[in-house]
Amino acid sequence: MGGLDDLYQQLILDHYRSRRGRGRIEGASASVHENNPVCGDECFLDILVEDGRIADIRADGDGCSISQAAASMLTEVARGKDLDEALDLVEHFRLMMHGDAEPDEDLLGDAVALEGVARYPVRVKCALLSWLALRDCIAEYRETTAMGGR
Amino acid sequence: MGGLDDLYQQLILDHYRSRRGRGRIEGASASVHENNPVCGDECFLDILVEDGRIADIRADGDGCSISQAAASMLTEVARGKDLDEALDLVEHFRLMMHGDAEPDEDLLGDAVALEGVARYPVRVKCALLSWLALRDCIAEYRETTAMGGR
Amino acid sequence: MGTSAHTALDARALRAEFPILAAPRPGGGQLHYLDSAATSQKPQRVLDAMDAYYREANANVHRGVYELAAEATERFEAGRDAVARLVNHPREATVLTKNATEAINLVAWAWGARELSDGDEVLVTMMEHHSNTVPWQLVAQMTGAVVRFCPVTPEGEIDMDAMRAMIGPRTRMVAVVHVSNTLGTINPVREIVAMAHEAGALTLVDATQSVPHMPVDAAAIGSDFLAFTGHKMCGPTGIGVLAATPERLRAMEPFLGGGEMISDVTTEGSTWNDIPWKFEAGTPPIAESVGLGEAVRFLEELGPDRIRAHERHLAQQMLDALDEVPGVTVFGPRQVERRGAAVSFSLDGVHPHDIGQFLDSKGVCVRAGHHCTKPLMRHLGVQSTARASAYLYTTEDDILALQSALAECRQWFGVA
Amino acid sequence: MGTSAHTALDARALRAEFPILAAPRPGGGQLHYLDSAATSQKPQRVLDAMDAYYREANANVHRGVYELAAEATERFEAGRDAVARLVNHPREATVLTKNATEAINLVAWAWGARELSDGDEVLVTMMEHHSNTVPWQLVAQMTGAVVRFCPVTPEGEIDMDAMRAMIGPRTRMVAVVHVSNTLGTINPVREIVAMAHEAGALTLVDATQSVPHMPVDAAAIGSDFLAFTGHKMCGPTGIGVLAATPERLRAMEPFLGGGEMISDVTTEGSTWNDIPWKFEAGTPPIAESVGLGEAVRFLEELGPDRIRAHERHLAQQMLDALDEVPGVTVFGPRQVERRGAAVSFSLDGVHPHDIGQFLDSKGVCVRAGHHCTKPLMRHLGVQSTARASAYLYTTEDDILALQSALAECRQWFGVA
Ligand SMILES: Cc1ncc(COP(=O)(O)O)c(C=O)c1O
Ligand SMILES: Cc1ncc(COP(=O)(O)O)c(C=O)c1O
Repeated sequence: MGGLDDLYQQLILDHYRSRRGRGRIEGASASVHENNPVCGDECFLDILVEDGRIADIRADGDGCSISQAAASMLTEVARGKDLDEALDLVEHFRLMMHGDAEPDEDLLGDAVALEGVARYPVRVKCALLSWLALRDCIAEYRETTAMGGR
Repeated sequence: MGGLDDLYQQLILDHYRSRRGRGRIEGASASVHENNPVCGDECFLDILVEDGRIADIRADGDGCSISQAAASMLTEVARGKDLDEALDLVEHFRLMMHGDAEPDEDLLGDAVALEGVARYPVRVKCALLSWLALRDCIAEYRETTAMGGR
Repeated sequence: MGTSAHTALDARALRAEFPILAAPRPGGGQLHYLDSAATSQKPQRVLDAMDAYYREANANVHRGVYELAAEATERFEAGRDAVARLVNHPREATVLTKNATEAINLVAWAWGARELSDGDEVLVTMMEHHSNTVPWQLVAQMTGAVVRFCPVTPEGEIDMDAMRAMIGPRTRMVAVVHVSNTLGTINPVREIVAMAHEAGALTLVDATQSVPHMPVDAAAIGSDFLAFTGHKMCGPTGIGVLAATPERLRAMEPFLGGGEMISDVTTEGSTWNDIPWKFEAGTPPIAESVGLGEAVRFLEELGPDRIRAHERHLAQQMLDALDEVPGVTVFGPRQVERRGAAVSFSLDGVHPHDIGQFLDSKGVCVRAGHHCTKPLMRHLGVQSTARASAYLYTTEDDILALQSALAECRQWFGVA
Repeated sequence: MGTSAHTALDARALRAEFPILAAPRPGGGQLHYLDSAATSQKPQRVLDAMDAYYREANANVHRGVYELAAEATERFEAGRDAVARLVNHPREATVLTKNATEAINLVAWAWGARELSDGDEVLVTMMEHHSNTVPWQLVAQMTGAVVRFCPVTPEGEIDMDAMRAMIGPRTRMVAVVHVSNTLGTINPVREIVAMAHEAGALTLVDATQSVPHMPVDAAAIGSDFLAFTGHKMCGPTGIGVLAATPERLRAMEPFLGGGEMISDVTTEGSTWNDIPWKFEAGTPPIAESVGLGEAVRFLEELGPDRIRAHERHLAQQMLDALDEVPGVTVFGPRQVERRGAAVSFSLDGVHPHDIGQFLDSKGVCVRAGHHCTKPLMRHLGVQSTARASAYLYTTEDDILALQSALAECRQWFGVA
């Protein structure tokens, strides 16, 4: 079954079955809603920013094992990071998904397990959904605070 | 050269080189202007109707040997016919051009020489241009006279 | 009758004519292609016909006096003849487009953008493919017209009472899918067309999922427009069909402008060619028409009624097989008389994407997603489904492979 | 330099790669195909690439999770990559259409129908193909805009002084052909684009007759839109290309609505996919993109500059050969630096149709007619011309055959 084991590593199935960081944040600093046009999956991402750091991050919405596990892993690894670190993290993950970077386990935590997804172009979108949502969420946060928002 | 001789019968080249019934009719009973979208060739057809017969018919405009010869032959054979006879003539010619009728030499006169054109679909339009113009011309004549026109 | 007609179609033998199905898979075993609602596989003879065209007769059509061009034109127009004959429609009112989507957009733009005005209504159903929804939305946005959606019953059929109630004096167009690509439902299009015409509305039937699978008689349906696509009926990509009434086509302004569709062009303005060419701007899909013509002859030889009987049989097998897998929910009609052989389903605890991925590892190809029917997905309360769809070359083996792969899938994802 | 680059392209040897040129004609002798401006012949490798796609990887693209669908998507998108690379343009702004005509209509409808208003001007030239005239006329008719025609000099070139004078504050779009399909003229599109941009107008370059025949660098030309077609560049029918600036594409509303081009569809309205897919509604020309990609690789291996050098050489031969036939008048530029190898001509006393027909009997295929440039025909004071056009596989033999057939033609029609 080779390929399949490679894609669905045990860690992924674990995160899928017991998701971390699921839900919404009341009074979030920023929120975005993204959807995957391929399958209709949705992702709601909320962050709470305190002292320039991601004090809390939660992802909601349904999706396939890859997108759910990716969201779960994201919340684990992004929590506590300052905003620029978080953006670097997303960028590194994005490059890995496009096969343009060797995965850095220290940086990615459990999310290294998603490396195998890069070989499945259609699933790359699933893995990226929540991660790119974080990028947009940070951009939104910066925009609203720059404009003197909440 | 087979096919070519068949298409360009001597009679056709004769009519092409010395066209009969060429020009316009001053005070025509009806006139139409048609063009062949394939090559841009134009045909101006005028008829003079007297006592329900085609007293005069002239065709003008430039075109290829087939369209010019067909117009020349048409003016010869249509002159003197009553309008219904002329329509029958056109219909017979049309059917011959589509390979749906055996040519009737008594009816068609020199125009039987155009039989070979039926095997060249693109040229069929050339041969038909002036003949279908006569059909439209008669229709126009009948319409204007029915409306109390000239 | 179903059975005798069915047994006459030997799908297993037919597979030999389809190179992609006849070839062994890289990993061994055969390909269980259950995604024909997305696109069909192609028999060798269709590929050969296109190849022969390019090798023997390639030239641009319609305007050339040389013999090669005449031969190209003849082969191209013969494709139109074949497809017109298949759906019992006049050839001069059979327009070749690039796909079904363009065919529908042609109507939306050439008719709708010019004829619709503020408050006019276009009625579609909740089970339309995006290709029969979005063009109307775009045109509505420009004209002030309104797109209304007729609901679908819990059984996955058009709610005919609602349809009747929604067709009113402002209804200008009723555009419905003949067979749903997601639910498989066969809709009563003759009845709908009659209702719409009575109210003075035009009608468009999206026959993309019916023409490949069953006898479709455009004259009997009686709609003003009928659209379908080549690649789902054993033909190539790059070609679709709009069969419209000749009067309507003659009355309509053109859509795309360019070579071929004109009678005369001057700096002051232009006049149009006869139908159907008036609606075929630019170099048409020549080789594609040749391929589609050959596909039509293939379907005619098999017999659309026999294809339908075969698929009705397969639909029953599919429903039965899926019922045996715990946790499976099937969407759409249960009676095979009322449905085609495209069957959408979900599996508790496993996302459709994961189903599709797992099944693929077993050589079973199914589609996972919204199937370009997002309004329907919302209506069903799901984001996506898995869909298995059969065609004339589908065998019982394919369905058994689907069934056993689904059972394994549950185990793999820990829901068994 | 011309010569050494020229001699490096061995057209005679290349013919072996084109089945239709390699095969002996039914009557014996070889085919002298001089109608490549209408459509090109196809090398075997292009046919093989499409065949292989259908036999090995056929599936619908973009949405499938199974491997076959991923493979189909990869081969399809690789076609886009190739064609984008050929014209030095970003792939995400390279839209695949059904032909050049649709590409131009896309701009006319998606941009023009929405952005033009009463009194706005679209400037084209008197030598445009109908595909770059009629779409603007259609859109002008709906919006109240005006289509103006820049005159052509007696030498068959765009009158640049007139162009300069005609570009004004009301000019919203300047749409010009890069190489004329009738006159062969190579137009100074960089200069025209710069002039138009300076006046705040958008620009569209119809590169249908340049991309197949010479190096074309979309970035260097700098136009907002560049359109061309697959079947004239050794590719299949059923595919065309619109290369536009990414910003412009992002800003534009979509054209055709349907599957693939959406991000979300609700009963209230829809949102669009990323470019380029936002402009590709419905199942795209998949096999056609695969074929076009292979055609591009073929052209790249030969080298667009070497193709151009070869054709410049052929154009000179053609002009010289035609000059030797009494009664021949050639239209368009005399200097081969300023023209491609499509040469229109007339022959005193013989109608172009008759020329075409006679030449065909000698195995020489030329086009006769208005070449979809009726305004230009009127401007030249003719109804039609004969046109001989060369490509990479054209040899001196073809031109000699043309010349001697023309001499015989005069005799046959009694004008010698
Ligand atoms: C200059 C020019 N523009 C546009 C076209 C239209 O190309 P297509 O028919 O492939 O759309 C052609 C060819 O017919 C052409 O020569
Ligand atoms: C019901 C229905 N309508 C329209 C379409 C659009 O067909 P195409 O993508 O060939 O334009 C499809 C297929 O995708 C379909 O299933």
